[in-house]
Amino acid sequence: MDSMNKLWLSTGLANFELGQVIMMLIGCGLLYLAIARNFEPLLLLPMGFGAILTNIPIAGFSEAGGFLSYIYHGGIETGIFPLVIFMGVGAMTDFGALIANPKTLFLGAAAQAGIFATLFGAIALNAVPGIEFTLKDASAIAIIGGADGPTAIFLATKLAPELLGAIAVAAYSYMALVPIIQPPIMRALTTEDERKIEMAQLRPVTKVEKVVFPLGVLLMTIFFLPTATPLVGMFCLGNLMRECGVVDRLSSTAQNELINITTIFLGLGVGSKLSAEEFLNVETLGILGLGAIAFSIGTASGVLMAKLMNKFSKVPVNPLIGAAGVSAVPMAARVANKVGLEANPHNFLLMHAMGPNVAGVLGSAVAAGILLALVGG
Amino acid sequence: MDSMNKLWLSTGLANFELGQVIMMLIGCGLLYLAIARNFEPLLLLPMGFGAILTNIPIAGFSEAGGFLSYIYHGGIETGIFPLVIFMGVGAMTDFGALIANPKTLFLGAAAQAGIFATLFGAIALNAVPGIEFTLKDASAIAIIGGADGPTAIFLATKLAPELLGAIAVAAYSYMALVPIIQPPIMRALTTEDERKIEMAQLRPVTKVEKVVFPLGVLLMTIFFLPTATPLVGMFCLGNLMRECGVVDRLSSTAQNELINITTIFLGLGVGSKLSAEEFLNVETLGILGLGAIAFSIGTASGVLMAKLMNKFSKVPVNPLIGAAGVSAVPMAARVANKVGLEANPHNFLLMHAMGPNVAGVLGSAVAAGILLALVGG
Amino acid sequence: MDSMNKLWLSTGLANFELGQVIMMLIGCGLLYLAIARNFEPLLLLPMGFGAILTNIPIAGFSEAGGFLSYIYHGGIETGIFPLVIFMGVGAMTDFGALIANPKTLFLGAAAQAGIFATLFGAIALNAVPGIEFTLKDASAIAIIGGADGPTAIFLATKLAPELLGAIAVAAYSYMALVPIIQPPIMRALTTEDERKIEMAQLRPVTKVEKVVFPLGVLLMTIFFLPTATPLVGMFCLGNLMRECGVVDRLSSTAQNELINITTIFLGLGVGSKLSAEEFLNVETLGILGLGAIAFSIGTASGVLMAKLMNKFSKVPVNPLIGAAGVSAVPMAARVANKVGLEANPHNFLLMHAMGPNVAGVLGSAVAAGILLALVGG
Amino acid sequence: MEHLHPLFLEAGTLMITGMVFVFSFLGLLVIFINTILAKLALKFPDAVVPKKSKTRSSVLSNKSNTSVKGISPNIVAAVTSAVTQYRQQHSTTNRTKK
Amino acid sequence: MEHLHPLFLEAGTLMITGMVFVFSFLGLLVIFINTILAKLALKFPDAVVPKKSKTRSSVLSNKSNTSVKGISPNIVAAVTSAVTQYRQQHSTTNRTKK
Amino acid sequence: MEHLHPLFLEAGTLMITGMVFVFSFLGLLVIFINTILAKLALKFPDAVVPKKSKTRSSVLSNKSNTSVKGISPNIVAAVTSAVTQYRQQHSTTNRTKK
Ligand code: NA
Ligand code: NA
Ligand code: NA
Repeated sequence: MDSMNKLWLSTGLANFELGQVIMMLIGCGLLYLAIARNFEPLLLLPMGFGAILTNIPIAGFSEAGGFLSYIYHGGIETGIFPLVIFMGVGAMTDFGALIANPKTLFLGAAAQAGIFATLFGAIALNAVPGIEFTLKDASAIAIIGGADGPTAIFLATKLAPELLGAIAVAAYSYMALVPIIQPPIMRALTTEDERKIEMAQLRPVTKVEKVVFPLGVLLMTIFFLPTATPLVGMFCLGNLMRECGVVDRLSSTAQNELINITTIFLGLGVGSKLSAEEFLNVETLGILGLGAIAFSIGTASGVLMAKLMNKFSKVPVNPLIGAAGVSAVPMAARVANKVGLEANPHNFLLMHAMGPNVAGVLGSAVAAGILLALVGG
Repeated sequence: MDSMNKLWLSTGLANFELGQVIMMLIGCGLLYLAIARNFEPLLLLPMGFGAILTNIPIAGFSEAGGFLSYIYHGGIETGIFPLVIFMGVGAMTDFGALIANPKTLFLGAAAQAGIFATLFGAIALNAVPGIEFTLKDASAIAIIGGADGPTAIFLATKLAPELLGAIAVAAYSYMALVPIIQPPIMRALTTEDERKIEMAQLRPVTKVEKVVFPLGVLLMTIFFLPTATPLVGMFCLGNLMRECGVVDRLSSTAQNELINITTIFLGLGVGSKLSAEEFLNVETLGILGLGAIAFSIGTASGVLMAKLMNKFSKVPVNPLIGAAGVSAVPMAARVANKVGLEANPHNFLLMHAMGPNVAGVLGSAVAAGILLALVGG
Repeated sequence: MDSMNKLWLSTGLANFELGQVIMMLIGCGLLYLAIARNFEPLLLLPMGFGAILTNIPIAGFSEAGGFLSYIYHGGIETGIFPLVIFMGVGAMTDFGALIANPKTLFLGAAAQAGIFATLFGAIALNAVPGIEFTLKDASAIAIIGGADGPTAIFLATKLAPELLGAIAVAAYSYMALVPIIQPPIMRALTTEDERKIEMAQLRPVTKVEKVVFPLGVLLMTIFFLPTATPLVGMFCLGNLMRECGVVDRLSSTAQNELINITTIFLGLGVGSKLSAEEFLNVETLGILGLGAIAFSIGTASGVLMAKLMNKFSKVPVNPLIGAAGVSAVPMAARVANKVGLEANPHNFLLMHAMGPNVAGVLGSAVAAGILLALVGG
Repeated sequence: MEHLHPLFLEAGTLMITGMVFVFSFLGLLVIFINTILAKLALKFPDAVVPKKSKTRSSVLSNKSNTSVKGISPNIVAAVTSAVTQYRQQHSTTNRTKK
Repeated sequence: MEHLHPLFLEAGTLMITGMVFVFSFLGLLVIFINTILAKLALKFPDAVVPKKSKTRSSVLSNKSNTSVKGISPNIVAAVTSAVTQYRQQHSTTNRTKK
Repeated sequence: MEHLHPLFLEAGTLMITGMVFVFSFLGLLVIFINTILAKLALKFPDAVVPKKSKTRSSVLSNKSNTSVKGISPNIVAAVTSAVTQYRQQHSTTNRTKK
């Protein structure tokens, strides 16, 4: 009898709190988005699963000695997992399109307006009762506009770890929603003729350029923004391994096994921050709203910047590729390509959009560095 | 001269203790079983090697700062390695046969009688002088009957870490011995006619069923047995990654590189617990004896359960597949197939035996959760 | 304004110290050697990159909480990374040539004279003002003569961690320079006729020999030199996994993904020890000089030993393969082959040189064990 | 032996509780499969074309739009041997490169 | 709302500083590409033979020294199918082996 | 220089002890190979059929039971090229998918 009672007291049914149930449903929602809707499944699947596990009563996944607490403290709080992922992303990134058409860097720069406008918006939200964002919180939220997962996780961990769950959910959800968020904005801000603009084929880029480029980026970051060097440095290391041609073993491992292993644990660890007390509040709603605004402003800024550049340059740029400047690699570039094809069935913008796309990755890493330098101290 | 003396004093020959020599011989024995006899070599080889290393005098592999101490404390004591392995096993497991013929779950349930009978037996062994098993010890020993390595290691680490070495040796040895232990029991408990029973081909299972199944299992575990969620949760995560079809990268890594890396270190770490003071005693003999009993009772229960089910069901079940309920995936299923072929050369039971086989994995994870809930507190 | 000032104060330009700039240039130099000159790129590329990162002002890569500090303290100070690499190297090593012609072990033994002569030389260098090497320092430096990266890193970490950067740079640089350092010495010490000596084809080696060999080596190390068992043990584990034929999954992972992952982090972590205060001093010059001497003496000793063996043996040995005894696998064996081909275009020494080559790996692991036993206490 | 009594009792209770629980739990799982999963299987049947053959034909159509039928076993043997050789070479390369 | 003022001011400054910095930084990168990288590209052009075809031909020459031209698409289809089959088999094996 | 004396002496002793030890150790290993391993090699010789060709033929027999002899180098070239192409495609796919 006693034993039956003890067993009953150790069931989940006898110990559930409402918040846990809701968070587990949210975890299930993330799984649904990942599996049925193909929303950034590589991260949202382990993240949703982590959200479920961390909210199981009694099991203590995120308490001292729990499996997820080891992952969170060992890999995420230390920044190791996002940096390793960023190295892998660097090893997957081909800067060829960017080097062939460097002015697309300005598109990637313009799209970061999404970040800084959101920062302002987050502070403005303090007017709403129940929301109190410090400048650190606001900066961590703003980076959602960077549309780059590891950057957002890295910065949130440093500036506002208690918001990490909500920020990661917002960042990856909106990255997955890019094909829905961006096209209307892109169409609204461009004329049919602009969308029809065909771009000249990109010049071939030499191996030496591709090898020196990551080193140049790193050097400039060291000179002007050392706080961005963890992110930019690991990204450039990955890219250098990819391009140098002498460590293909390492490059391949960084792009495959290492990033896969780290992704599983990063997702679980981030999911473990989806606890009721940290997620179920008005602030999360504010973060979700701000995230949508950030993506929209970033998209618009990129498109408008391209139109502005066309005013001053002889070689025209199709303004659609400006939208790819928010990063969300390679989804945003594909969206630009797709919207371009609608206007002109012979207009293949994919390669051209890869320039602002990868520029956006650098841009948001730089923006993260600025926020760390000015707010993180 | 002084230098020669110092060198002599730092040789193994000058420092050996008898216990260490014996344990190194046992380590060699494990290597022999792994290499020459193909006894679960993936784990027994690193485990035997770890047993040798940990018993080297002076080298201090398992002392503070020693290589094996980092592995043990970092990966095994924390439960990380067995859970990561269990995720990989989940990613390798196909629940199709189980979903197509769900009543085989009862066979997997019945075979867990091996666990609980052994628990009783372990307490009874306290009558033998020199043996003193607490209820925690007995529970950790009993799980050997689950015929599932990571589950046994996980539970032993939580309930009786000082018995981990002996329990792991017993669990993996008997899993390797399944083709020798099971057939006589299977033949003794069945008639020729029963062994000849052919089973209908399994219905195809849809993708949706396979995706929802691990989530359902997890949900039920959360509701009724949260203490089993570390094991069941990681297993279901692996299985979900396998079946959902959107994270094949992660699933493949979990099944290959990640599980391989972890297996090497898990084996070494478990081997490091094979020290003379913890292994060379009457209790180890007791554990080895109890392990054999556990496997036998589990096998018998599975077979008898199948015979019982045949009394109540129109669709007959070949009782041989009941023996696969002890898990020991996929060895026990192959044994059922082989014994079936002896009786009826057209009787291919392999697929049918996979149902109880994977049910046994769930069953012993559930049993481990019960023991943790009732004894672990 | 305040914000601009804060941003300026957080730039690298405002915070550079001369030492950091020099060390970053040295890091760039290592990258150049790795990429353009193909100098052991698998390690020198991440190491050079680590040297750059660790010297970035403000970024704090190697300070408490910095990315590289986690890697260094977690993986290198503990000895885990070099040992895991050594396991992988073991899994890549084929002892067939050595077992077929065991007397090449004496060539591998003779080449270790480079280590012990350098130890003496390092103490002698104390006469130079500004240099003060303890016996531990000298031992750590001497191991450069072993021409084996993981062994050098492992020993340096234990005996003289503040010299680790310089020692690793010297070890890997000279390993890459083997094709330049060795041939003149080899030609100077041999006659044309000696270089023309053709060697009989090696007998085939059975699987059982290859499986038992690593166990025999481990056993002898346990008996006579337990302090060498971390290195020798992990090496033998890797080799046993390779040869036993029952754990190919593990062997393949150890040779590929696991060693690749570890190499990236080992390189970064070793690079993080290239700080100005520890590298920019006369001692580093001393270490670089001693390294060159060590390689030269090792080469000469190997060649001379082969000539000595020819005086006593009927079956002649081409003295060129003695030079391969310094290890630097497989570069030194290729050099022996190449110099041999110059003298006699039909003289393929590669397989014969693999014997002393892998013997040299064992030899320097043994030497490291001796130094640990006599100096490390 | 007397002092074992309470432990024995506990072990016995554990044995019964445990087996009951395991059977109930896996029994519920049987019900879950027979109800929820069965309904899901009816509602979301798999697409008709099996995955494997789809993959193969798409690979083919990308390449040459020809039918695979009628290829002599000789050619398949050649192919298989070439692939095996390629693989072996590849893995050898991997091993020697350090 | 009054107490938000200083935070607002800070956020505004941050916004402007940030955007200026991002544009300057990426602008410098444009200059870097247009000057240094451009010079490097002229000085160290890629070898004429593109890498891909080099690899292929070297593989071929190692094997049989014959030309690849004139191979019927039928054979290529056979090969592709064989490779696909091989791969599938291989991955299946991988999965079942535990 | 006087104060170096004891260190020198230690280094010298170390040098001699070390070399003696290394030679003895590897010498013992020579004996180990010449005695124990040699005996083992006689007692457990390798199976006659070399591993490689066994693997290949088994792969073949699983597939088509035909002989590989007499395959024109042309076909092997086609195969090799197809495999190379396949590989390249495959690795490209891998890279672009993030
Ligand atoms: Na971005
Ligand atoms: Na079981
Ligand atoms: Na050596």
